[in-house]
Amino acid sequence: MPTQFEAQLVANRTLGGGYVVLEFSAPAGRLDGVVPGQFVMLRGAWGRELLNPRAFSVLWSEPDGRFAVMLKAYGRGTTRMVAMQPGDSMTVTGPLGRGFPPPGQGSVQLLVAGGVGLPPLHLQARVAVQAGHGRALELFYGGRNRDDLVLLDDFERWGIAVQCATEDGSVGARGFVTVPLRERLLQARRDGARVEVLSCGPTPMLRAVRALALELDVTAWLCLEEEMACGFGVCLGCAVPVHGERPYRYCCTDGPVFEARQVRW
Amino acid sequence: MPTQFEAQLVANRTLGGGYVVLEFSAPAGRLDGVVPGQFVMLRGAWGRELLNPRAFSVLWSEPDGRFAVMLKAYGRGTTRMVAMQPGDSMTVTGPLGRGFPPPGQGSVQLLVAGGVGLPPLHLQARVAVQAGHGRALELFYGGRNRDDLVLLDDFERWGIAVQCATEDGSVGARGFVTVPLRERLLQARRDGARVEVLSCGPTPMLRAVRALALELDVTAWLCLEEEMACGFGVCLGCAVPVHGERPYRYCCTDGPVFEARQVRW
Amino acid sequence: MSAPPRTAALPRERVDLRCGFGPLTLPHPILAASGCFAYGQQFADFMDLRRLAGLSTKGISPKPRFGNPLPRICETASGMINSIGLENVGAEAFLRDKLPYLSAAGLSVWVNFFGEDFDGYVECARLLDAGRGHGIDVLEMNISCPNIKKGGIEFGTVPEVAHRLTKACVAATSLPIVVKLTPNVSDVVAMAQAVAEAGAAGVSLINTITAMAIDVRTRRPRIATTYGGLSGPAIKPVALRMVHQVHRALPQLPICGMGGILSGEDALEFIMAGASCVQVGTANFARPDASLRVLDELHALMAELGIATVAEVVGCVQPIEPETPWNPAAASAPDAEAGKR
Amino acid sequence: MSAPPRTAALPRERVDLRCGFGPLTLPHPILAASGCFAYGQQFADFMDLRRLAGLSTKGISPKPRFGNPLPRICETASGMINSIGLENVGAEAFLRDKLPYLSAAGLSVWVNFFGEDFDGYVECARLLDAGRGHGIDVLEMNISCPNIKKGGIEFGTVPEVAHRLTKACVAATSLPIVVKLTPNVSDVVAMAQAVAEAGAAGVSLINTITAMAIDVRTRRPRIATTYGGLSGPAIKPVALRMVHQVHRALPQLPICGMGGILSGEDALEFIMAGASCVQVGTANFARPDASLRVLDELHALMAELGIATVAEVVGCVQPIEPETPWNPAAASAPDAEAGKR
Ligand SMILES: Cc1cc2nc3c(=O)[nH]c(=O)nc-3n(C[C@H](O)[C@H](O)[C@H](O)COP(=O)(O)OP(=O)(O)OC[C@H]3O[C@@H](n4cnc5c(N)ncnc54)[C@H](O)[C@@H]3O)c2cc1C
Ligand SMILES: Cc1cc2nc3c(=O)[nH]c(=O)nc-3n(C[C@H](O)[C@H](O)[C@H](O)COP(=O)(O)OP(=O)(O)OC[C@H]3O[C@@H](n4cnc5c(N)ncnc54)[C@H](O)[C@@H]3O)c2cc1C
Ligand SMILES: Cc1cc2nc3c(=O)[nH]c(=O)nc-3n(C[C@H](O)[C@H](O)[C@H](O)COP(=O)(O)O)c2cc1C
Ligand SMILES: Cc1cc2nc3c(=O)[nH]c(=O)nc-3n(C[C@H](O)[C@H](O)[C@H](O)COP(=O)(O)O)c2cc1C
Ligand code: FES
Ligand code: FES
Repeated sequence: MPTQFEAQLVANRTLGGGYVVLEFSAPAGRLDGVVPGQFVMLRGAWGRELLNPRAFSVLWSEPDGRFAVMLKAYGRGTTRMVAMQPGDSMTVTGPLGRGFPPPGQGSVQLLVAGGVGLPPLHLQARVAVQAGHGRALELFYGGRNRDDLVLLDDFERWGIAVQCATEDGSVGARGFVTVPLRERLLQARRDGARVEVLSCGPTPMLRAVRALALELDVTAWLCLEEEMACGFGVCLGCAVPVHGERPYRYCCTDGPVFEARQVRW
Repeated sequence: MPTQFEAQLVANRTLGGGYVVLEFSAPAGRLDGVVPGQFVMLRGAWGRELLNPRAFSVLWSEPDGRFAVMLKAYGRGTTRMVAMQPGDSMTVTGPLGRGFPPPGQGSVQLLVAGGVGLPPLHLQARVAVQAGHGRALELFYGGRNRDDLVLLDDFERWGIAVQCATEDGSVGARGFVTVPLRERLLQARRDGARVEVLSCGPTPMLRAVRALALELDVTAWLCLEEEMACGFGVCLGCAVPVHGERPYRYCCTDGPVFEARQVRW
Repeated sequence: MSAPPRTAALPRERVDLRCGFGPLTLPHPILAASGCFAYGQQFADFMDLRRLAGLSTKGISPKPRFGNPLPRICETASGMINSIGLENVGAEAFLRDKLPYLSAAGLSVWVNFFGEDFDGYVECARLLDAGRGHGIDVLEMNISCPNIKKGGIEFGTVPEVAHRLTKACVAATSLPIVVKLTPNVSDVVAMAQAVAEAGAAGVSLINTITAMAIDVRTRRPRIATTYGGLSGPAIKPVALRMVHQVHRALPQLPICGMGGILSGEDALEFIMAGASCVQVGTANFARPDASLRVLDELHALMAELGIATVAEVVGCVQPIEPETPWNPAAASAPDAEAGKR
Repeated sequence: MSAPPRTAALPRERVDLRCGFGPLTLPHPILAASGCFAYGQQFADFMDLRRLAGLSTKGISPKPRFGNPLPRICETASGMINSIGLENVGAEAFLRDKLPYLSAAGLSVWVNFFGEDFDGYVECARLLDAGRGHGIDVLEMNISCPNIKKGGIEFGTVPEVAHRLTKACVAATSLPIVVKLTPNVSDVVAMAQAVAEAGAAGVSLINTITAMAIDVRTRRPRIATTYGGLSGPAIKPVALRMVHQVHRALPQLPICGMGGILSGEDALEFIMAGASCVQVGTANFARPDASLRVLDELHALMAELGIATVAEVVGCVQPIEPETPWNPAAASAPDAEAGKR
C-alpha cells in the first residue's frame, strides 16, 4: 500500500554524464517489496513556484527504509534535485503504479534501457539476480555517447550480458539500441527461444522498440513517462492512449508499464 | 550613481535574537561614499515565486567592494536570505535613495533605533566617528528584550553615549525608547542645546518619534520603510503621504529619509 | 460592521471551527475541490478521510465520458493548466459504485455535475436526485467548464442563460444547487445574482481561468486541446477578488471559495473575503494530505489571532483606513540632501 | 501553414531579429511595458537604453494626476498586485520634459494614454498628436485600467463602447493607435475586433487582471483601493491564451504581447502565439537590465532552434498532432500484474 512520508537525503552521488543517484533514508518498511517499474512521487521544499511532485522510478530500496533514485537535471524540478545536499528532506508518496512482470517465468527478458530509463531495469536485474534468475536476463543499453551509459559495472558484477549502442559509436554498436536488439530478436526466432522485451527510456526509443516488437510479434512491456500531477490516480492528467474497451488508461495507476500492443501510438 | 552588479556572500554572521549580518564581496567602488540611510535592492536566485528584490540599508561598505547588511527572518525573502551560504550570490542595485544629514553641523544628533532599523544609524555613527564627530551623537535604542539589542559593543568602542529601553525591562529603561528620548529632548530644551533626531525602526516607533518631535518642536529625520518593487523610482509603488505641493513623495528616490513634519501621518 | 481584530490569542480548544453554508452545518470549512479528489477512495491510503468536512466529486454527467487527448496537464509558474475533458463514470455508476463509500465515510458530499447541453444538465440533476438521503448533500452545478463544446460558454458567461439553466435544474431536484461560476467573465457579480435569483443555494468561486502554454521546441501547445484551465496559487488573487465582489454585492448568498489554497492562511483570506467554506484543489496533488494540513494550519492560525468562530470573520475584511488629509499649503520640508550624490 | 521546426542550429549572427509591427519596423521585438519603465531615464544608469527596441511610457492623461493612497503594491505567488492610480505628469509636461530625452535615445516611443472620460481620451490623443515627428511612434490607448472611476469599465469590456472611443481617438490624431485591452472580459476577440474595425493599428495584450490580497492580521486588503491589477509570471498563461485567440481570429491585426515575460523563452512563446513584438513589464523591477536579458536570451534561443527571422515564427504554433485512432475492438492486453500489491 502506498503511503506518504518524509525522507532525508543521505548521499548525492555523481555518476558522470550529468547523472546522479540520490540516496535517502526514510521510515522502515515504506518501500518494502517494491516491484521494478514502480515509482515514487518526490517533492522538496519548493515553495509555490513548482507545485507538483515529480515521478521517479525506484532504483533500489532496503527494508530499513533507505532507497535511491537516479536522475539527471532536465527541467526545473530535477535541476533543484541534483543540487540537493545531504540532510535536505523531501516528501515521498509511494510505491506507486504497476511494475514489470517478474523474471524467471520461462522467457528470457531482454531489458532495453536508455538514459534515465535505466533504474527500473537495473532493479529488475538486481531482483532477478537475488532470486537466482540472473541468467534469464540480458541488457541492451543505448545512449548518445559513453557518458550516457552508467552503472554498467553493476551488471558486470551480476554477470548479466550487456550489449551497448551509442550514437557516436564510442561504446558498442554505432546507432540506436534497436539495431542489436533486432539481431537478438531475430536470433531468438531462429532458435525458437522464448523472449520478452522490457523497456524504459526516451519516448522515441520506446516507439522504436514497440514497432520492432509488433513487427516481430514479440511481447514487449514499455515503462512509459507521462506528465503527472498526483501520481495516484486522482488528477487524470497522465492518460495513456490505448486500444481496447476504453481509449485511455492511466500511467500512474494502470502503468507505468504497458504491453506494447495495447498502447495506441 | 547607482549601478547593478553581482555580489557573493562572504559571511553570514549570527548576532542572536534572530539577527544576522550578511557580508558580501562585490566589484570595487560600487558602494563608495554611501550615505547612511541609503539602501540597496537585493535579490537572490529566487526563481519566479518571489519576483521583486528586497530593500536593505547598507550597514557598512568598503572601497574594495565589500559591504554588509543586517536583517532578521521576517517574510519569504528574508527567510531565504538568513539561510544563505557563503558563495551564494545576489543581484544588487544601489546605492539608492537619500540618506541622513551629515553629523557635525552644529546640532547633536540623537539616533533613535529599533529592530532592523539599526543599520543606517550604526553607519551614521561609524561615519561620524571616522570624521571626528563622535561626540556629536547619542544613541537611543529600543527593543522588546535584551536579544533585540545588537551591535552595542560597536557603539561602546566608538565612545558613543547609549540609552537603551526594553519592553520587558531586561536592559535599560522599561518601556518604549521614546521615554528616555523625551527626557533628553526636554533637557536639551532646558539647556538651550541644538539637537536633531534621526530615527529608523518599526513604523509604530517612528510614529511615536514623530509625535514627540512635533510636540517639542524638534527637527526629526525618519528613515521610512514602504513596500518597494523597483527601488529606483519607476514603479511608483513606494508612495509616502506628505504635506506640501504634492500629496505623495517616493520612499526610494525622495527618501527613505523624510523630515517628520512633512510626513502625512 | 465586523468586530475589530482581537489581539489576545486563544487556546486551540477554544476555537470552534464549525461553520454554516446555507442550510448545511459543517464541522469545519475545509472541503476538497472537484476534479482534485476523484471520488475520494484513493486518499484513504494517506489520510483519515473522515477528518475532512466534505468533498466535491469529479464532475458527473448523465452518461460516462472518456477524457481528452494528451497531454492534459502542464505546470506553469505557481500554477498548472489542465484539460482533462470532464472524464467521469456517469451519474448511474456514480450512485451505484462511488456514493456508498463516501456516504459511509460521513463526509458532506457535493456532487459536481454538468451536461453536454441544456437538457443534459437537467437530466443529470434529476438522476442525481436519487442520491438524496443516501449521502448527497449538495449538487454543485459546473457551468464553467472551458472544455464543453456548444453552448458551454454561454452557460457560464451570459447571466440570462445561466439563470434559465439554474432554474430548470433547481426544479429537477430537491437537493440544494450550488452553482460553480467561471472567472472568465467581465462581471462575476451579474452571474452570481442571476443564479441566486434562479434559486441557487449558493455559489462556488472560482473555477479555472482559461489559459495556454507553448513548447517553443515543438511549436505546439503544451495541452492537446490548446487551451486548458489554470489553477493553483497563481490564480488566488483573482479568486479572492471575485469572492469579495460577490460577497459585498450579495451578502446573504453563501459562497464556497477556492483557487490556489495551499495553507491555512490562504483559507482564512478566502473566509475574510466572504467565503463560508473553502475547497482545496490543486494542492492535493503536491501531497495527498494537503487538505488536512490546511485544516490544521487554519485551526492554529485562528487560535493565534484570537478568532473564536468562523462566522465572526466571514467577510470581515474592512477597507484600509483613510489617510490624514493632505495639506497642500504646508511648506515642503527640506530633503535629506546628504544622500543625493 | 507555417514552416515545420528546423532542427539545425544557426550561428547567432545569422539570426535577424528585426520585426514589423503594422507600419513600424523595429530592430528587435523587445519593448518595455507601460508603468514599468517610467519615462525611461532612470534606466540609463543601468543599461544602454538604445539597445531596447522601444518603450511604452507610463500612462499619460490630459492633465497631471496624483496617484492612489498606499499601500499601492504587494507581492503574490509569481506575481504582484498594483494600484498606482495612473499617476503621471500630464500630456503637456510629457511632451516638454520627457519626450526629448526618449527621442534622442532613438527608441520607438509608444505613449500609453487614457482619459478620465470619453472626451478626456479624445483630448489626450489630440494633445499627444503634437509629438508626431518629435519621437512618438504610437499612441497606446489604455482602455483597461481597473482604477478609473466612472465609465472606465465599459471602455474596456463593452465592444460597442470601445469601438466608439477608438474611432474618436483615431480621428483625433494621425499617429497609429494601438489599443491595450483588458483581460477582464469573457470574449477578448470581440473586443479586438471592435477596436480593429474602428481603425486601431494593433492591440496590446494584456493589461493586468483585477485581483486582491488580504492581510489576515489586520483584516484589511493589502492594496488601499482593495482591488488592483495582477501582473507577472502568474498571468502569463492567460496572456498567451488571449494573444493566441486574437491572432487566430484576426491574423492581420498586429499584436504586441505581454504578461509575465521574464526570459527569452517567454518572449518566444508570445511570438509563436501570434505577437509581432512584446513588452517586458514587472520583470524590470527584479533587475533593471531585465529587458536586455530577455533580448539576449531570445537571440540565443532563436539561434539554438534555427529560427532565422522573427516573422517566420509569429503565430507559428500548430495544434498537437491527432492521436492514432482508437480501436475499441482490440482486446485489452494483460496488465503488468506483478506491480499490483
Ligand atoms: C513513472 C515515471 C518514472 C520516472 N522515473 C524517472 C527516473 O527514474 N529518473 C528521472 O530522471 N526521471 C524520471 N521520470 C521523469 C521525471 O519525472 C521528469 O524528468 C520530471 O518530471 C521532469 O521534471 P523537471 O521538473 O526537471 O522538468 P520540468 O521543468 O517539469 O519540465 C521541463 C519541461 O519538460 C516537459 N516535461 C516534463 N516532464 C517530461 C517528461 N517526462 N517527458 C517529456 N517532457 C517532459 C515539461 O512539460 C516542461 O515543459 C519519470 C517519469 C515518470 C512518469
Ligand atoms: C529603505 C528600506 C530599507 C530597509 N532596510 C532593511 C534592513 O536593513 N534590514 C532589514 O531586515 N529589513 C530592511 N528593510 C525591510 C525589508 O526590505 C523587508 O523586511 C523585506 O522587504 C520583507 O521581505 P520578506 O520577503 O521577508 O517579507 P515578505 O514575504 O515580502 O513580506 C511578508 C509580509 O509582510 C509585508 N511586508 C513586507 N515588507 C514589509 C515592511 N517593510 N513593513 C511591513 N510589512 C511588510 C508584506 O506585505 C508581506 O505580506 C528595509 C526596507 C526599506 C524600504
Ligand atoms: C485536474 C483538475 C480537474 C478539475 N476538474 C473539475 C471538474 O470536474 N469540475 C469542476 O467544477 N472543477 C474542476 N476543477 C477545478 C477545481 O475544482 C477548482 O475550482 C480550481 O482548480 C481552483 O482551485 P485550486 O487552485 O485549488 O485547484 C479541476 C481542477 C483541476 C486542477
Ligand atoms: C506597477 C505597474 C504599473 C503599470 N502601469 C500601467 C499603465 O500606466 N498603463 C498601462 O497600460 N499598463 C500599466 N501596467 C501594466 C503593464 O504595462 C503590463 O500590461 C502588465 O503588467 C503585464 O505585463 P507584466 O506581467 O510583464 O508586468 C502597469 C503594471 C505595473 C506592474
Ligand atoms: S498522475 Fe494524476 S491520475 Fe495519474
Ligand atoms: S520602489 Fe518603485 S518607485 Fe519606489
